[in-house]
Amino acid sequence: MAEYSALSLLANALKGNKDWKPAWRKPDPKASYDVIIIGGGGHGLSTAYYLAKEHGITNVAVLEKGWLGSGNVGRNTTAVRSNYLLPANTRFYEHSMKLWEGLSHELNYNVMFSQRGCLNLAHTPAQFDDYARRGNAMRHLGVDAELMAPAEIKRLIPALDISGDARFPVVGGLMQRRAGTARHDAVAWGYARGADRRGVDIIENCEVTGFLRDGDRITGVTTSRGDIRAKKVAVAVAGSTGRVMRMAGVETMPIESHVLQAFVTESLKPFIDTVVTFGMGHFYMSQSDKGGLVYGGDIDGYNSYAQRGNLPIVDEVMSEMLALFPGLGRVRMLRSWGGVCDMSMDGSPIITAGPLPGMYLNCGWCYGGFKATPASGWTFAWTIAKDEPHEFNAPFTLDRFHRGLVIDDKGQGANPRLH
Amino acid sequence: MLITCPYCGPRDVIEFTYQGDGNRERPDPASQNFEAWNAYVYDRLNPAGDHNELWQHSGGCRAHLRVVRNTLTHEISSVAFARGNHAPAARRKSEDKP
Amino acid sequence: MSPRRTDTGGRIDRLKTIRFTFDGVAYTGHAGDTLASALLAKGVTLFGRSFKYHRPRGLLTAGVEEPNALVTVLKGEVREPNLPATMVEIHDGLVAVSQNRFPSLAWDVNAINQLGGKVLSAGFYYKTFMGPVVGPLKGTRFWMFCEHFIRRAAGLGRAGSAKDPARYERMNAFCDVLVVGSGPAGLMAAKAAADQGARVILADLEPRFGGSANWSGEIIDGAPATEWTRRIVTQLEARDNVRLLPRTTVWGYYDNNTLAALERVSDHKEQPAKGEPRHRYWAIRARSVVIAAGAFERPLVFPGNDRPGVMLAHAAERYANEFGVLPGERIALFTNNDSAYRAAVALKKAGAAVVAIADVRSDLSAEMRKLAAEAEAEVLAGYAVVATEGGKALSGIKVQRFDMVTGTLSGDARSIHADCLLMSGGWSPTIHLASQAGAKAEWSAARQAFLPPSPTLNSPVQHWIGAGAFTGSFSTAEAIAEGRAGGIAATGGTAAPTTTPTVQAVPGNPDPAPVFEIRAKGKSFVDFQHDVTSEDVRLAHREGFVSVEHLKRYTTLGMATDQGKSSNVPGLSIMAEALGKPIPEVGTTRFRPPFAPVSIGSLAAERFGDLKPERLTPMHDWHTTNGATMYSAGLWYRPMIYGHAGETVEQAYVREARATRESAGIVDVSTLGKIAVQGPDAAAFLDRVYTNMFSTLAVGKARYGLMLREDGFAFDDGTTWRLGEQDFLMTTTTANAGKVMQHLEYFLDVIWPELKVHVTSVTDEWAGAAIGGPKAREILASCVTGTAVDNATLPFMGIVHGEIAGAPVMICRLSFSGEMAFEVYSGAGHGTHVWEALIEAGKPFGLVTYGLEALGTMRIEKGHVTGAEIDGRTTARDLHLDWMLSKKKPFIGSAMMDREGLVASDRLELVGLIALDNQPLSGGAHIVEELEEANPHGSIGHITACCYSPALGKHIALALVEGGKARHGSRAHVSDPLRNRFGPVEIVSNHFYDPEGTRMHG
Amino acid sequence: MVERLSPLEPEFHVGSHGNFEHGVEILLTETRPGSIVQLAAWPGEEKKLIAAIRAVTGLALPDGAGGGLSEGVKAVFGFAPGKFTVSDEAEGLAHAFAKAVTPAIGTVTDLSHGRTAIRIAGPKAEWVLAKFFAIDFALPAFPVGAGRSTVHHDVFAQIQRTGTDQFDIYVFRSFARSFWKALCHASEEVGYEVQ
Repeated sequence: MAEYSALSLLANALKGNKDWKPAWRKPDPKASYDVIIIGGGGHGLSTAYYLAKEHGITNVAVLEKGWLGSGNVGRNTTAVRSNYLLPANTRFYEHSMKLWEGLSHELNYNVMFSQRGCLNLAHTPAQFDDYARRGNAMRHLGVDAELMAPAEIKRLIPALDISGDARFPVVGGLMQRRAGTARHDAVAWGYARGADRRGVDIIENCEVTGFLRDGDRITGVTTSRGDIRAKKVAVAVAGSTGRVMRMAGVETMPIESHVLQAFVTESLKPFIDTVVTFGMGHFYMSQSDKGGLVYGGDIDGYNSYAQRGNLPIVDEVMSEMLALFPGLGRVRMLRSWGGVCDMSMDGSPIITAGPLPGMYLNCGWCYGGFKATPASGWTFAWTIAKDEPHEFNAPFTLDRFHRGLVIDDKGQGANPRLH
Repeated sequence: MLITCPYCGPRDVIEFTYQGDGNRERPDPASQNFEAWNAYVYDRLNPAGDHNELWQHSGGCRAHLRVVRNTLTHEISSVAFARGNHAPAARRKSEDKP
Repeated sequence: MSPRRTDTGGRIDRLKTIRFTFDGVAYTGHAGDTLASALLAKGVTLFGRSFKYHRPRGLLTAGVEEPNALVTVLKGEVREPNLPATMVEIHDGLVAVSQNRFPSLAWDVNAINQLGGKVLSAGFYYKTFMGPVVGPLKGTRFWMFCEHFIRRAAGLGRAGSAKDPARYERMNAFCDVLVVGSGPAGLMAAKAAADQGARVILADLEPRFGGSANWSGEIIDGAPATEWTRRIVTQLEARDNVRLLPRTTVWGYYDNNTLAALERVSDHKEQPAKGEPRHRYWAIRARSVVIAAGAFERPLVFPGNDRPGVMLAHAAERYANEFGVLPGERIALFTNNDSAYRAAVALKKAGAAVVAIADVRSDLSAEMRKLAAEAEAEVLAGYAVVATEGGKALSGIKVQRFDMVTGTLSGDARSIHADCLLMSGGWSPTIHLASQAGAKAEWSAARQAFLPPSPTLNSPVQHWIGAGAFTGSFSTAEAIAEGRAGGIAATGGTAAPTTTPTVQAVPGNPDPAPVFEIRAKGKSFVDFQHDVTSEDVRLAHREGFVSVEHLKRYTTLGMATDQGKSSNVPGLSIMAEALGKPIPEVGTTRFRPPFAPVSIGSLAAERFGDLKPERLTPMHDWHTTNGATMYSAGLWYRPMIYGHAGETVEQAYVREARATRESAGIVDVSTLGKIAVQGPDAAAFLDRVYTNMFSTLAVGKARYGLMLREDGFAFDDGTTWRLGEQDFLMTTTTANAGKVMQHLEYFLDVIWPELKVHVTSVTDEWAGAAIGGPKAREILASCVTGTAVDNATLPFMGIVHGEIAGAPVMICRLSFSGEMAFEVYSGAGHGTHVWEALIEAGKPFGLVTYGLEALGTMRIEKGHVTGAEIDGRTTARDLHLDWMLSKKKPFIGSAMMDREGLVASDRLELVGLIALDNQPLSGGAHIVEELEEANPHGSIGHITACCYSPALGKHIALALVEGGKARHGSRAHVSDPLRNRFGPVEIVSNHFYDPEGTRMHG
Repeated sequence: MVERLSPLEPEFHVGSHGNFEHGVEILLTETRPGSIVQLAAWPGEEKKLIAAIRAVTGLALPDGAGGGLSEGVKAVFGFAPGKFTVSDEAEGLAHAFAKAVTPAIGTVTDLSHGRTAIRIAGPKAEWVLAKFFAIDFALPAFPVGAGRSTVHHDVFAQIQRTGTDQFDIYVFRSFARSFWKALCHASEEVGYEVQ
């Protein structure tokens, strides 16, 4: 398959764009594979890609029940950052950041990763100290972070209200300059094309309906397109983890499924360059290359598999948006959508072998899964290939909850709606 | 979304606080059964379909309610005071199929 | 200039002239005009530029679905970008400008993008800009370099940064029946439901009720449709069970029939009335909804279909009949269905020459041929338009023989001179709200359109019923009948047989020919705003982006501000043809809120500029008038310092803390959470809630308590006072007051319903003042009446009742500062009175008021914990509070607190730090064993709170450090690379000051 | 007796405001009852508590959730299962209930200082309140005398309808000024008078 480049674009344009080939094949499923990955989202596709690339395992199928990338990789607010408080998270997300930095090249697919920075605003001195704690934690792990004063912030984001008479004035911020955004759909397509080029079968419209087992051991899956056997079955279906695990007989999980809404405005001329977050509520925003302001806030806060939210969060998010950017009162919200998130009991993910023999599990991403896409696939592929975790995902076990080894960045305890 | 509080009548979801999975059983306070405690604190049924759950009418009468709500459609099929200790109307486990 | 105002007709008020400007040019229009109709009447044909190629664009529509004619409206510094000119009602002084062009609308340099042609096809971004493998612009850098320019070229209008001075409001409404759309169907539905006695809301996004009746030219009940409409509206206006909402877009259908609507209250006025909002956001809880939202006409896809002067047929009919504006003098039509013939007749009547009607169908009914004759138009049956001519306005079209079965063109192209081309590709019902409500659209092969499925009136989550064109019933007679039936059904009633109004309408078959695209040379647009062409759709197909969602995401089809209202079905049909599948197998995308873009100001509504209420203590005004700098703590405001002139914050708090330790200080503690815990089982309940015992507490005494969460981590702390056998007053931290209240209510309601205990928030009932220091007791003694305050009457943790300056008070002797201290509680209404009396009494003793900074300083000196240490990740043991963990009883968290992760040896524990370099420490700094400034690493913990300690004369801090206690007496380093602060510290006990507590025990 | 300070004081501007040229359609005032008491019965003891309320205040509560009545200077309404708010112009109501409501019946909590009572009256009272609260203020849904517990963002409110066009709103004292300002702001559109 042809490499993408400016030259190939030109050559194809001269031929009326008639010679472009599908970005990935549409094969029928084979009877068996070395590895089956359930879930054709960002994490499933990146896992397949790294299995092939890093571990030479190419007899792999990715099974997607609908269209590829239809899960949260296609419905998020595109932010990429590694500015966490707790070391286990920071190390993992920083690994992801490093993979992002070379991703477009590696995939020969422009995922439009743009390191435009991520700024967390602080509104009280105590909160500023909290961010200092987090930024210092990052710096002690070799991750970039800096504190910014209001005047500097105003220069960076002129539309931001930093006046002292604001209800929650801006007293400073924590900036990670290497953070940024990426074109979410392109990430799924780029990994799909990359995996496909290495021989992975990507099978869309193939819904897993059950697991094949030999005693305790998982030996394959039943699907809407027939039974498929595999030595290893990996589950990467964040949002639907509860449903899929129940098919394998695992009744309960330390996860709740919640709706997260996101929004985009009509297209505008450049308004903000960085990703910015509000400290006195839950609001984050960036601007897409097309010009839409892309933003979101908290989850709706109740179990849901319906990709539809309700009004209270819509109102809350917009109110917080205007508290920071009072010039946006006459800008208009164009679209809203809802994604289903695995909310784990400590706000951190699970990437592990098990819980059944022959099974591997990747879930619990809360609403942080998009930025994790490269590292999630990379560490999951490692775990599948070697049957042991890499040091980056070693803390993200399933049994950490029962053992009290929680990784609770927000300090909210076993209350998923608060993570 | 509207929840019909048995005392206050139908009210907007904005008045309520979600208190999660209503299937969990708190072990006897003196119990040292860690398995049971862990299950109570951390494990969730998280069904796609009818879900027994607890809500507090925190912006109203402040009563806790046992609600059966479908997580696929958001349809609410029953609401009762938690204090009445009504048995959940939805199944605890998938094998309890009627 | 060929478009012009007709001499008569239209719903505008020709006696009222309105002056406005567009791109700096002054124009006039009439009351009732939109910006689009007023400009069109003045001959303007160029309204905007497309997103990608910056192609010149004119009006495509007359309504909310307009993709081309987007403008920015200016009100002083305040900008409102991306408004369809078709939705802007003109008023005197209106200032509108075009957008996404430089230097002007007529001459736009970015139109050069058109030369990029096929290179800039769908998805081209993904295939390039990856950059060189080496060098300064490798990888991400190269993309960011290019992106910088791409971002500047992209975007439509510009947002302002000046605060919008307008007012926005929310309205909560309840009704039995909400009717969406006020065309004949909606009007009948509203009337029928109102006649049943139901509470009805009728909303329409246009300023005029009536929908198609405003321009159809039909006769209803013997009167012109407009007259009939006015009659019904007048009847509805007279009823007190009906609320009419013109200019109101119902944009969201949420669970349980909660609908969101945006009313544009005063946009059409030069100035809003006093207190009048610009927009009102209606949250409507309706028992049932009648959706009578009508249908959108579809464009046809053919080369040059985007040239200014090419317009939808019904839009032209609207401009002529509703606004008295002719969009051209020599008008041609291109259609695949009958509805365009009515437009031809209407335009002829209004004074235009209709030069030709090209119809893809070769067999036309006699009725249509008759209508064409009436319009004096040449009929070109079995023809298609294959090109348009002209620059920024249409000058002519080319037609060719067309076989609609094979899609092939034949014969020579013929040129026709025309300044306006009307197209009609059939109609798509406005199913958006039904789709939001979860209903899956159904494809009708006859209508060539997605129709809403059968009404779901029995669904408990969404109760709606459809009527009129929304259901695919495109005739007014059907709309009236369905509207009436729907209105009655929505109230739960059954329709009594009655005569429905008669309708005289132009005949027509509602079913179009299944032709969406004419494949000929040249760019044929599917999505006008985003410049998505039919070739882009086919390219997406070639590259495997065949799912409808992939098509949308890869080409951006339907992602523009018009949300694909007119491009959705044509786009699908082209993909379906490429796939060789019928349209319904390709699918339709699910519509999500909002139906049309909605102002963010309206969504924030009354919270715009007032995000959160302010919570004030009873003594708030005293503090602000007596020099306090206030600090926002959650929703509360608390004094931070009472600074003297010229003092720094540190000087002020050091002075306040020192004076307190030397004589006495007083601080407002009213914000502490206070919960009345009452009932026969109150003591037993508290034993379960706190880690330590409360049932053993004597009446008239207080005790410090600690709570854990169920998972065994520390939750909150505070003192609880036993005021009576069954009557406790619990205090919580300010930050956790609400959480603790919910925690207690949860356990009482859900876990232990058998306990007879009531909990009530009494935070606001009591004003609290903490007075501490060596002179505190003397001060109290000098002003308290009705009780003694000596050691015997008021021992440590004792409680007494008395009066200060005539106001009843309750005094508890407890200490946060470490000094001999008392908390004085009075009724909140007496708070300032008691506070002032205490200040007055303290004057001879050197009493100072102190704020949060001094409070924090003294607590750090004492090593007390607050939310900075109880941060949700620490345990009682981490904080050296394990002495409070009772072994005699289970309590919340007791079962989980000994798990391996909670007792691990490498956990962070509370310690004290002293700066050995005598430099200030800062919150959030980390602690390391080995200092390497250039490469900070090896953090063993962090500072949670710090201050200059006047008592010790040193910079000190509390910190959470690995190993904690075991490190007492050892040295480490503070490492704060964010603020370039590095230096040696000594790790000590967190109890810096008076560890034995001799001062507070007195 | 020491006079209580109103939390509304600096923002309480007597007179007509807003768009009042065509007449005021809203009257706003603070009722300043001497006593506001919360009574709560144990499950099964509600009838006895209602009897106690009648004995102490003379007010006969109707049955049903949210039922209540107001007569002159006294008012009572249910706001939660087994829970009632009673107010009186006179101080000392909590004391009066202390004997009547025995520990076997329920509890008495004095909130005389902790809640601020704001009265909104006039033909647009429903309109203005509907801007804040997501409850149905129409007379059939919210009859005279009845009480409702609800919330506007962070501000809890107990609302009693004390007339066809009149509502008494009990809010937490610390939020009262903020809420009052919002109420005045929302009333500008129809013209209001502070009395």
